[in-house]
Amino acid sequence: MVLQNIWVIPAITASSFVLILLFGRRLPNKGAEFGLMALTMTFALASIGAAQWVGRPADLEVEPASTIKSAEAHDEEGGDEDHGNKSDKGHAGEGAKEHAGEGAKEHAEEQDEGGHGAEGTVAEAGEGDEDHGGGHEAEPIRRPVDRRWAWFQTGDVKVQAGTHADGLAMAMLFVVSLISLLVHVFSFSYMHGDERFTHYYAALSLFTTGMFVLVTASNTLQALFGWELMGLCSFMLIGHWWDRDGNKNSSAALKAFFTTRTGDVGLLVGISILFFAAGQTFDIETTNRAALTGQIGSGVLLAAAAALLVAVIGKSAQFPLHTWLPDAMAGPTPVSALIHAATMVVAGVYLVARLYGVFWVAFDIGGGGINPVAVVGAVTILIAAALAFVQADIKKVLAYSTVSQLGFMIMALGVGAWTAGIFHLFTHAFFKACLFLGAGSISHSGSHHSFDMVKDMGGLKDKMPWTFRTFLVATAALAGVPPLAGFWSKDEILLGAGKNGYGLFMVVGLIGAFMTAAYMTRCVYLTFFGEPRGAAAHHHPHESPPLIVVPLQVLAVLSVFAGLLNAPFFGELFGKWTSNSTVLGAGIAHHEFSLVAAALSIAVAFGGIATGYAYYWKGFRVGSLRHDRGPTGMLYRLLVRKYYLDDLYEGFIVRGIREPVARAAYWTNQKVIDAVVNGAGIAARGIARFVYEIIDQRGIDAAVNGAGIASSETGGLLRYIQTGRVQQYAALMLGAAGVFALALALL
Amino acid sequence: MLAAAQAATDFVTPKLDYAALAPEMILTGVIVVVLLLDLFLDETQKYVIPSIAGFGILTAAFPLVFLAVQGDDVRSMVGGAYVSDDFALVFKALFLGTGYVVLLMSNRYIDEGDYYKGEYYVMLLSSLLGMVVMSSSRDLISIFVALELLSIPAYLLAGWRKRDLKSNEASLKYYLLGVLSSGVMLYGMSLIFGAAGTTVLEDISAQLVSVPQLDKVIAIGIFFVVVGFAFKVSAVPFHFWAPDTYEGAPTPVTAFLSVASKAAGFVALLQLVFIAFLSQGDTWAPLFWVLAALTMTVGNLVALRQTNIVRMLAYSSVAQAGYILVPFAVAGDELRAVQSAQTAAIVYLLIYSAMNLGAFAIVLAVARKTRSGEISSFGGLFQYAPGLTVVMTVFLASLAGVPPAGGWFAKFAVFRSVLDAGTGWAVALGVIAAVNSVVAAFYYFNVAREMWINPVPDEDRTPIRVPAALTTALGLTVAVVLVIGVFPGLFADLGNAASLGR
Amino acid sequence: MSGANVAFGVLAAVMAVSAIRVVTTKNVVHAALYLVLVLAGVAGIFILLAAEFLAIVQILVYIGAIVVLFLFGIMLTRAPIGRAPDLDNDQRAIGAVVAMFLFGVLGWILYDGFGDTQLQLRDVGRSGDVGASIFSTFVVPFEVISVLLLAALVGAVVIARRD
Amino acid sequence: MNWFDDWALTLAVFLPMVGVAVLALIPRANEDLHKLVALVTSGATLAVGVGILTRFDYSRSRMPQFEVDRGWIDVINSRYHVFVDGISLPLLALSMLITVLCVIYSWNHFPEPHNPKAFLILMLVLETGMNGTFVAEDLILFFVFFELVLLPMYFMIGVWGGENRQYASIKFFLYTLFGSALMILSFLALFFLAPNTAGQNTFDIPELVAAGASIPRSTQILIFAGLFMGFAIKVPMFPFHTWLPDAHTEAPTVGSVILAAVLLKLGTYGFIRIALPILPEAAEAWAPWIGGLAVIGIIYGALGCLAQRDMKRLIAFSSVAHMGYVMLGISTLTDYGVNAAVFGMVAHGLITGMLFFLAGSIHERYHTRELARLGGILKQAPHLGWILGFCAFASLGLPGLAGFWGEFPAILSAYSPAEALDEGLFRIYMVVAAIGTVLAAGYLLWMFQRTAFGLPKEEFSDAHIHDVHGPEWIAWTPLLVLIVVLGIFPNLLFGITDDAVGVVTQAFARVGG
Amino acid sequence: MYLMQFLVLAAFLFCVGVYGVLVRKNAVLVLMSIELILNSVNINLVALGVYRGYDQAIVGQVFSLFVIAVAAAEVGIGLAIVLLIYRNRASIDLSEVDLMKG
Repeated sequence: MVLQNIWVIPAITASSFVLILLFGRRLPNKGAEFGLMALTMTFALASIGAAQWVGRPADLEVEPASTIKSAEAHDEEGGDEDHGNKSDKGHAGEGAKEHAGEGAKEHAEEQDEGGHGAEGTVAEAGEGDEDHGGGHEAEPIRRPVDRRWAWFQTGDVKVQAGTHADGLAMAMLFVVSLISLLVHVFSFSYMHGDERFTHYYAALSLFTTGMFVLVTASNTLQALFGWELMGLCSFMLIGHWWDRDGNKNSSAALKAFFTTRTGDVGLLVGISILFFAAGQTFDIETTNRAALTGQIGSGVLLAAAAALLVAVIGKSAQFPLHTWLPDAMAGPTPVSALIHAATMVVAGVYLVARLYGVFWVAFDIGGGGINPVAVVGAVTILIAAALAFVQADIKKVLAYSTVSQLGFMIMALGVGAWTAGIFHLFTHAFFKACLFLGAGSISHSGSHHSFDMVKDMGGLKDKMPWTFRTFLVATAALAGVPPLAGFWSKDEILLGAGKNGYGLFMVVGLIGAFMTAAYMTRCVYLTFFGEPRGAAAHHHPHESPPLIVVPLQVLAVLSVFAGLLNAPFFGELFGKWTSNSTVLGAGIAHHEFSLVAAALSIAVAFGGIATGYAYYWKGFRVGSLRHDRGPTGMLYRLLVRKYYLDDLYEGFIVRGIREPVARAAYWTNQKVIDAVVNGAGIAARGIARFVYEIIDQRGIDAAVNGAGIASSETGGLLRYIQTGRVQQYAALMLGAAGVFALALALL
Repeated sequence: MLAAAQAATDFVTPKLDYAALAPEMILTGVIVVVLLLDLFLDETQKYVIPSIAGFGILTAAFPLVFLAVQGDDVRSMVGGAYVSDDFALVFKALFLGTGYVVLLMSNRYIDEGDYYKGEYYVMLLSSLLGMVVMSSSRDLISIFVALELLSIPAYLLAGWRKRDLKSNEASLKYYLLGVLSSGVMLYGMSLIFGAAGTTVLEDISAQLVSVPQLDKVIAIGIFFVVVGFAFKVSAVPFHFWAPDTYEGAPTPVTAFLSVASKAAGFVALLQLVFIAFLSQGDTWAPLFWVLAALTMTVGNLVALRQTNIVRMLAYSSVAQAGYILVPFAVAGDELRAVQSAQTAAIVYLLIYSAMNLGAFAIVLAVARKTRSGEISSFGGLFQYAPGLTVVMTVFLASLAGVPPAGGWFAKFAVFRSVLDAGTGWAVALGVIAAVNSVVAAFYYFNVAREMWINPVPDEDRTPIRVPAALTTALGLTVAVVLVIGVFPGLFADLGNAASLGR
Repeated sequence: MSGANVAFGVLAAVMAVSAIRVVTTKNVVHAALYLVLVLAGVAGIFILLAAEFLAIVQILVYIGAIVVLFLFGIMLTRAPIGRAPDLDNDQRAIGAVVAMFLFGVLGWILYDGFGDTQLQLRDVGRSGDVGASIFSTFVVPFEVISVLLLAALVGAVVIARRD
Repeated sequence: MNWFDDWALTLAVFLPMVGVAVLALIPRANEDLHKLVALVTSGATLAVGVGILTRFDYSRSRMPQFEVDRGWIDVINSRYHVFVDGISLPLLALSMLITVLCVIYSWNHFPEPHNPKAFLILMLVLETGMNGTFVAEDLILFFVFFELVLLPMYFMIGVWGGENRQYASIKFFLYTLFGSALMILSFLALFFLAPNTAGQNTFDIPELVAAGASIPRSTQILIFAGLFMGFAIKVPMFPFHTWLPDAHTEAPTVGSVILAAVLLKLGTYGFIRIALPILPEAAEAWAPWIGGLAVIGIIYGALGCLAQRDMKRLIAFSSVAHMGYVMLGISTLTDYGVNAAVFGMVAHGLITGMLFFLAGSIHERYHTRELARLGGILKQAPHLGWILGFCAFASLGLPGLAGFWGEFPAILSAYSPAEALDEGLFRIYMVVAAIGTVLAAGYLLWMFQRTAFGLPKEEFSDAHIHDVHGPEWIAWTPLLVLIVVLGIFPNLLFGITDDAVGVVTQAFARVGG
Repeated sequence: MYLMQFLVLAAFLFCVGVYGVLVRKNAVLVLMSIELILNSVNINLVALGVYRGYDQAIVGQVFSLFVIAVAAAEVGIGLAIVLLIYRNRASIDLSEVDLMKG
């Protein structure tokens, strides 16, 4: 069973990391072989695992939160039994692990040639299974597969390492391994000739390992391992070109690590609180159960959840700690794709989803109205989307877009739309990876390593047809054009917000969706339409090589179809597969597909696109901007039909948003938030210098030295008594004797 | 008294225990032999004199072994005025040992300078005899005479470099202040004698209690007696002679003064305080408290500013005396505290003797090359005399109280006595001592720094040739210091056994 | 015992004045001579206290030997034989204060302890008893002092001789 | 192998002294022989250590093992009592390992003034002192070993140090001496106030542990104060830390490594071995203050780092912060906390030791440690640069590396300190300590960026910089491997320490979850 | 006779001697002052011995004898030292003897 042995997945990538480091330089492809092999294997395993999960009988009855308590006692007994077996299993596991490591290597070598084929079949098999396993809305769910090993012991608490395979984990594994695999492939061509090619692949492997560890973790401590491992790798990858542009790249890497690390304070604190609150255990399931059954006092729970939320804000680049993410574009583009689509930033979302019981109870998510998680998400949506309008750098547009979409996910979780949030994560991975890789492709072959849409792009649609097509599909998916992936997931979020009593947030979501569509339209226009400018005009843009294009095509296909997994017509399979006891225990309501809501979100999406189109294609008919025939007739006609909104959009909304609001937002971002972050750094340095120079060197140290000098000076004064004249000595002696004598006599 | 009363009618020959007196007699014999040899030997043959003197010292020490092995019986003579007990044996051994080491140190020094050789050894041996007698003297007159016997040759030895003005001055200062303080001491003794009606220490102790109306007289008497010995041990404010004399006197003599003479002072103080004045703790405890505190503090503070190594060691020895005075200050009249105070003082003295002698031996060795007493002349010693440097470092560490050099145990014993007493005043003094030992470390390690770290001042890196005798002296002292440091148990036993007044 | 008291009075007065002159006179030789007076007075006091042997020793040793030594000393160091203006250093005031302070303290304490004690001279000390005492109880210090004198002799010769 | 059980610890402690004796007899010119002897001696000692590790009964790690208890100074009833248990074993092993590695590292770059003989002798003497301290079970024996390390280190700094070595060495010396003066006073107070069951005064630590509780609380607090000063200066805790940056900055590389890796642990070890178990009530009274100073130290050390321009000084200040975590763990008086502290001690030893090695190697190559003048090490010496990066990450507590296990459990334990302690206060400490991790990331990465990233500064752009060479690899590999291995399998250490820590903390009931 | 009168006389001589030691520049005069101190001790010893009875009177006298003997020796070497100083410095002014200080 793959599910029981999903530890193999991070193990494979970890060994790939080690192998690349050790032998990479000596191999013909500088170590990329290992990375590609490892990812192929993990993707295969993840697919098989997903298939097995889907095929797993759903036999676990989950009672609602109020009645969990009684069942829990039973469970604990079971847990104890497990303890007994565990040590044996652990040993066996360890023994097996070595073999497996060896085996995996050989296996990988064997598979080297046929990797692609195998992958394809497995994936298809998985999808086929999904259809079968779907079934009906049966109340029972699939029992998660747990595996535990003794890790360490302190006090009377035995901490166990373990894996926890359930729908959420498998979905994440699938996405992560797939995206990572494609990024690996893409990079092989994109990074060709880079002087630190080997390092790059090693870091990619480790990065993926980090995400795998996080996803498969059965306890918070292990999750923390993965979490920080990603932080490390993001540092290495964002700073990959540390020798270029002075300190710019390395500073970006530093900023990324430092900002997320700031959030991690919350994680450390939160984990600590939960450890004690849940009865001295790091186990995630136990923790969730304890939260849901009210074992944990509300104050403690609130503190823990608040602390964790800080971590999430840092890692998932939520307002106001989002500023590192755009800067992180300093890294190679495939890395951005990986960070934005499958790893790193979604870790925060994943954490909330994993510890949902805690957040649910702490913030009373079921109660509707307003709560911190939702607010953070909502604010981020708007702020980031507004920012995306004024970027000249294509990667920054995408980056802000990611921030905004992460806001959607967080908001979804905040409003109780758990499945929708996770599903959005799932779909977003495909089209955002596609967009980033597309941007990479453009810079690689189209704009001579520039990412500036305004100066160095324009008119690339004919020069780079596949890049253009895939980019367009992904844009549409992001904008929420049905039936592409983004539509289904975003629609569910809005629906959840509306139905769960979070009306305000639904409105925010709609506005966000509208803006998304609009700015992506602008992005597409500037990049692919209009006159070629700068590098795009002078450096003979051409289509990228196959290793770059193929991943784009794969992702574009997935962007089109992934959404169907949870589409109502197909039985909302994704929701069933991923549902777990935490979520059900929380008593999350499931909402039927609503046509009204769908219509609304479709309207918004097309409204956005149309507005963009009108503005860029039609609004500025002057000068060189020539309007073009639309890439797809349908999209073009729909945009044209919305033409009457043009003046309104241009006159009020776009001007209104673009000029003052967005500028203000950007200004705020650069001058206030960023300044605060930078300023905090500067201030810390300043305080530090003060502390060091004034308090430490002049204060404490001086006191010590001063005591020394004082005693030395006293010694110096006392020396004057020693005049060298014997009769003065005698006088002093006898005088002292007299005084002593008198004192003694008086006493 | 009994003897005296009988004498009024009929003279009774005193019963002398010649076995117990053997060391003194042998030493006297050696003095005479050396004197005569000096008279009759040819100038070229006088090199045998130090050997004979040294041999004599060792011979004198031989009966001590015998006496110690004999058992722990107290051999008391002439009405308790002269006693040979463990205390006496331990200190006699210490003095003879010290004397031997000083002899080894002097050997080449005296040979190479323009000195009177035979007489030098006579003086040294006489002074040594005074000390040996002091260890057994249990009566005021004997103590006085022993004190004078050990002092008078010392006054002269300090001026032995006759053409050196500094040496003359050292001798003069030492002499004048010494005589003055022995006058003060005598005055005190006369008062004690008047109050107690006896000169034998054992009896004084009992008698003093019976005359409560004389408490003030007794207090002054005790104080004046203590002044005499405070001078000898160079306790502040009776220390003024020490730095000047140490600096001016020939270095082996300085070593002798700072170790043997000081130890003799403490021996007398131990006997007086813990036998004769035991009942008068109210008087001397506060006195010693003040003396100890002043001595440690002033000694250390002034030592901080010294640039001459001998002078620095002089102040250091002042400060060390302060540490030894601490147990006196905290020994109340509780038996346990008294016991522990004595042990502490004795142990400290034993260790102090070894380490201070060693330090002076190094100074002597280094000065053979540099001809200077400045601390800066030790610069870069490590580069051309690593052996000496290491050994000196051991001594300095010991003086500063850093294990495994022996000094730590000495300090430890002192702190132990402080806590054994356990009173607030005692602890306060302990804290003063602790702070002082940190201050002290500064100037000790200033020297170490000079040796290890600083450059050679004149770039002259010719190695130092250390004469065999001096090497032996260094070997002996460093061995003792290290052995004590590692196996302090041995010496603690000695200190315990040697305590008086059980 | 009025006779003894009178004798004491006279002796004490002479000694006190002479002693003060020893430390104040401007003439070095005079100082030595005043010292003789004090020492002789001390011998007289010894007689008053029935210690004749001691009195004789006092005169023999002190006046016969020590004062002569002093005079030799004065001569050998070529001290000014006549009046010399600067025999004192600059601590006269300090000296006086210390001395008077000490005297005050000592006087008070002695008075406190022995204020009304009468001396009863029952018997004149016999020289024989002194001798017996020296050779029995104090035989060790006696022997020691002989070494002391020997050492002092040898040492003084070495130090004082011209070479 | 009964013979081994009886003699192992004695060998472990005194074998280096045999080496010292041999070295002393070899003429100074014969350098290679010196190096060989030193290597063989320290290697043999390490072999003894390996023997101890293999023969140690891990299932009984709370029990004394390899115990030797012989009379020593009978008068004061002080005994030659040594043993290892779960707490001392890792530290003993660390000390042995570090010494060997230092000898190897020094192989062909002895600092100026060149004098391998003296340098190696000092190193071996240090080893005796360090090993002895970790196994001593008698206060006097402990004190002797504790002080024994003073002098060699003083000379190491003073003779082979940097420009300001005199000031630094004296400062180091005086600080520690002052602390130990107060410490010995407290030892004596214990001696007198806590007689053992036979009514005898004793210096024996296990006996004192049994007897210490009988001392009245107010007295305990006073005695603890003395111990605190002695140990806190050695650790060093804020505000007694000012000797540390100077000492580290000036010390030769090997000196810094030993100082950071082992010497600082003597203080924390003293807390765990002596102060806490003997004086439980006082420990409870003092814990909030210790914890407070610890977290101040964490923040303060980090701020100090941010202000540094000198790489080595920065690492030195980071020690203040890291030892803050260790002390925070100790101050919670819980199993978690003390376990974390022991782990933190070992981890800090490995990581900071490594960092000092690196600083030394960088200094040797560039002849400067100024951050402003360095840069682009990754370009010129990629291995060196990456190892530096690795250690920086290990030092900032990245999970999966050893540093994490010293940091996180300490923070964790502060959430729920021992019963007698104020929970609210310690929770504030927890948050502050957690914020400290951010600052740690800040200064370490800042340092890494400045030194390793970018291009080499002009003055060095043409310089030929060696990458890591043979002896360095040999000396560093074990440390790097251990950092990873302990990070992934913390139970290798927790498994040893946990039981023994239980003995220490049994006096302090823990608040349940 | 009162004991006091002897003791006060002795104390007076003692203090005068002290004054002399402190004030006189000429070394020989200082030695003389010291003799005053020693003599005062002798008076004390003898008087207090008498006060304590016959046996003690004898002891007091013996003590005094020892003091006298020692005093002789002390003066002897004292003068030797003074002569030594005089020979090297051509002066016995004590206030000039201050080569070593501090």
